[in-house]
Amino acid sequence: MTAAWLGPATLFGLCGAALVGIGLFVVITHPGLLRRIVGFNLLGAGIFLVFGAVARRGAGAGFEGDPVPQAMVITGIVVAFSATALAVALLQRLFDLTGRETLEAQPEHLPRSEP
Amino acid sequence: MTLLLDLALVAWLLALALHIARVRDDRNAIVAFIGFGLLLGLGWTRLASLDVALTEAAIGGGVTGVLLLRAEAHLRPGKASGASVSHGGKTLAAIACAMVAAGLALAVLAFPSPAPTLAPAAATALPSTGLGNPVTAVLLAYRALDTLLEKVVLILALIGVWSLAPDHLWGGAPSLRPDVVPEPLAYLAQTLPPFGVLIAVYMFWVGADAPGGTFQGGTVLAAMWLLVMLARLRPAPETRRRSVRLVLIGGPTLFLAIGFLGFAMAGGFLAYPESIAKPLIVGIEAALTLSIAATLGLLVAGPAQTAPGR
Amino acid sequence: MAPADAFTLLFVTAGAILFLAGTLGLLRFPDTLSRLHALSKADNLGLGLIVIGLLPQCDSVTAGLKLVCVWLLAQLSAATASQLIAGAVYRRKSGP
Amino acid sequence: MTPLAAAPAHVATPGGFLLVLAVMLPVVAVLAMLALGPRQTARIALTTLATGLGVAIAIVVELLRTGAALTYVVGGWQPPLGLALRADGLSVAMLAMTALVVAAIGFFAHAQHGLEPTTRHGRAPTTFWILLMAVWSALNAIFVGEDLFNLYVALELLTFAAVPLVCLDGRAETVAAALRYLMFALLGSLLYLLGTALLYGSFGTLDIGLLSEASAEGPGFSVALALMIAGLLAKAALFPLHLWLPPAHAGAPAAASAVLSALVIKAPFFLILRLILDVAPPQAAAYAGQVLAILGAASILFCSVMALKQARLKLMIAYSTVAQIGYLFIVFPLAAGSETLPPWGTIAWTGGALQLVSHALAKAAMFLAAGVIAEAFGHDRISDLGGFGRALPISAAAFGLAGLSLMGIPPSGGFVAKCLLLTAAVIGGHPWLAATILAGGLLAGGYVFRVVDRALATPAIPLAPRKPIPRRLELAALVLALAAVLLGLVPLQPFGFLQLGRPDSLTVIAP
Repeated sequence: MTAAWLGPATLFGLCGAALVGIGLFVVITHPGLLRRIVGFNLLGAGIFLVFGAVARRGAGAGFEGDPVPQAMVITGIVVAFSATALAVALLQRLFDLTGRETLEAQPEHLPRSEP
Repeated sequence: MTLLLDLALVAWLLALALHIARVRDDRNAIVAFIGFGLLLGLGWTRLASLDVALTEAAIGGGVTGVLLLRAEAHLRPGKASGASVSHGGKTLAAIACAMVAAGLALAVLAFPSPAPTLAPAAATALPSTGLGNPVTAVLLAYRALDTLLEKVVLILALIGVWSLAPDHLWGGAPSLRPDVVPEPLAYLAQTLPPFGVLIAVYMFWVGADAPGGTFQGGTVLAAMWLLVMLARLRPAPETRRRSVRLVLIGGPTLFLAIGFLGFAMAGGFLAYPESIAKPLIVGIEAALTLSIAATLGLLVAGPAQTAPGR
Repeated sequence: MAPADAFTLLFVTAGAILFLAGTLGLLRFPDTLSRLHALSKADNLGLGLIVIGLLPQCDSVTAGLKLVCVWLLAQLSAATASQLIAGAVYRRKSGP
Repeated sequence: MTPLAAAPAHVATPGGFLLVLAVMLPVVAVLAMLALGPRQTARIALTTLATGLGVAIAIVVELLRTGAALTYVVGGWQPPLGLALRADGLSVAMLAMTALVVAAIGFFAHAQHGLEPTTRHGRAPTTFWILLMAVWSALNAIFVGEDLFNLYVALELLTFAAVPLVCLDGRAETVAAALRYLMFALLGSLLYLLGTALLYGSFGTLDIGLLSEASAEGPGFSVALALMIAGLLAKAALFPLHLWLPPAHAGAPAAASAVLSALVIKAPFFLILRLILDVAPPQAAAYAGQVLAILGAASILFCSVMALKQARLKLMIAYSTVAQIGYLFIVFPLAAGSETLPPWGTIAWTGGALQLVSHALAKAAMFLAAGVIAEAFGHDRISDLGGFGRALPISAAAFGLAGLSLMGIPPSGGFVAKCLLLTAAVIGGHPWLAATILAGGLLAGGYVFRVVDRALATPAIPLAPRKPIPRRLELAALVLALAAVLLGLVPLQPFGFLQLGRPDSLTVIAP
């Protein structure tokens, strides 16, 4: 058990958990939309690190990691980039039309932690 | 010793993330995020995922960074402090986020040991694909449907971005609009692309058997194209041009066509006949690399900003 | 210790020290241009020393070539980046 | 522990390839539209609509013929390494409903684009067709997906197709609505993705069939399910995460609103249903069901009142969507099942499925009718629509018929659905849910009658359309509304259909 504790898999998995927390916080509370988009990327990075921890733990059969979650991360990174590009384009359009880069009268939306 | 190195890397990543969350200036946060992406690439090598490390450094740090920096420059004139979330709301959010992170940490620590893994299954099936890199095998054979749909996601994102152009500009060319092109940039844009293209081709080619592949190669190609457009050596193409659109859909179309051919040749959708699996996969990858490069480049370039010519 | 390993150790350590010095300069120097100077020193020499140090560890000639390529490309981008930054500083000073 | 030791989880059925066609046909259309350019777009779309409808019918026939779920193993790679597609009775019902609604909306959109010959090959119509095809592909992929990561990619495809639909007209308010929608949707997908990471880490598979057989225990499992359901709730716009929906659905062009409100919103609900029924262990499922039902009831009451207060027709319809989605979530405790009776044997299960389909038909009809009204009069302020029934009798009738279904008045699909849910609530001893269902019906009556009252009013100056409205534009809404009503006449048929392909008993935890 101690060996797993010291391994990079657990360490980066925990780092991923912390990054999820930080990214979520930016996404929920930051007034600027551009920063929220960066927050989404932090959140995504954290999630991918959890996948990475899973992959590293699954080393075997001569591979240093389970290739399936690694491939999922690659797919995920590309999807995350597409999302960033679409969000940035929408934000720039909103700015061109209104001159602001926040969603005015933004109602608070704390995601509730479900059971 | 390596534990110390890992700890330092993790601490650095978290410090950068906190900096991004707290710093006032958006540009400062974005520069920190680019650094974060590169460090994260290093982290992925520590997790022995070289394919992901390359992808993260190229897309997560690189292209996303360019995109965000351009957006920041575009939005800068309108900086106004938006309605900030109240102090109580922030505390509440911080508690909720900390709880999510803690729950997640517990879940990570509670992963079963020995870890469930598909590595042996992937290894057993690898010979029938003719590939040496198991990640490429997952992406283009075992879970090819994911990859195919993800290509459609990329194209859809581009359609969405293009649809944000005003009606009279739709179909025209995007513009990367640098105020001035400094001499050194123009020089770089002339010298680097030949090397860059070589590296991209190399990355794609070794991807079948070693870390690398379509995404990584495609991103490097996209970066070279963006460099050329940024230095105004070549203008961005009109988005309605058929040649542009054919490059965009070429990869997914070939992928889909070979997928459907699988019905006839290998008894099912996205199945490859074992004898020619590798050439088919490499062919799909080649077309995908070009399509990814075009899509990423155009996603960064954004919606049309000049009206289509007659 | 094999002589190749000793060679590597020596050069990589020297490179790391140069990087450390460059980073200190980046943090401590007062203005952008001298920071830039410190940084490019670290990039040029530090990375060069590390690459040289790692060459004996390569299994094949191609691996060595790749290492040298890394150094050359880093040189090219670092040189361009520092020129661009210097240009921006110059414009900001002389500009309105 | 090695998953390979088990017998194959999925055996492909002869008709399984139809599922591949259902997912890939619209993708082929997207690629063809890009290749051939704006002038061919509408033609490609109409061809695909007809073909896709044919595929959907073939799937229904195949399911009825074999009486078992359709299964396909993609590329021959067995899960957990590969991916499987599977369609049971409920999935097939969703596929068929989607094909019908998409076809009707496509028919409407084609007629509407025809009204403006100068812009019919322009930005908005061309983009609409591409996005409609992508939405269709994504929905089909969600209804037949068996792998949770594959479902993530499909969910993202749905997001990327749905968000630009919101701001097709390019006005600032709609761009803001689209951006807010994207933020919620991205947060939802990322939470979902996080859940899949934990599930893979715990079980080494994301195949729903294999997961339901795995002994589900441990903190990883409950954290994962909570994250995934919370993420999907943000996408399903359940109270209190509904704030993004009304501006987004009301601001979009009529055909796009119909797609979003009738279809897109159903996908996350469908996934929650699958997670709770097929993946979650019974105890966790019961607990989650309780919470979801409370939120559902709150949605019904709060958003029905909001709908009653709206001055704009489209906003009213959009709030009504959130309220009607609430009914879907109160199904969970009602359809909890028992040792002798699986959930899909209960009347609440049938009621829920009927509510899903009848709301999709009725809501699409309402938005299309509202689109005709906006096209005819240039606005959708309810108070200024006095006497529109005289000017647009078909649309008014379509709106009224669709309203019957939302209120739950016989004979309509909505009536049967709500009647079954009410009965289940009374029998199961849930008086609060029963009261909520009744109150929701009364409130829906209130907001529908507000509009119908305007339609039948006789103002001093008769309302005249600012331009002639061709009949075929009004037809799509009427057909959908009639379908929603007719659904109430065949109430006994779906019982057996919805159980096809479901396992006979719960085997989630082996003793």
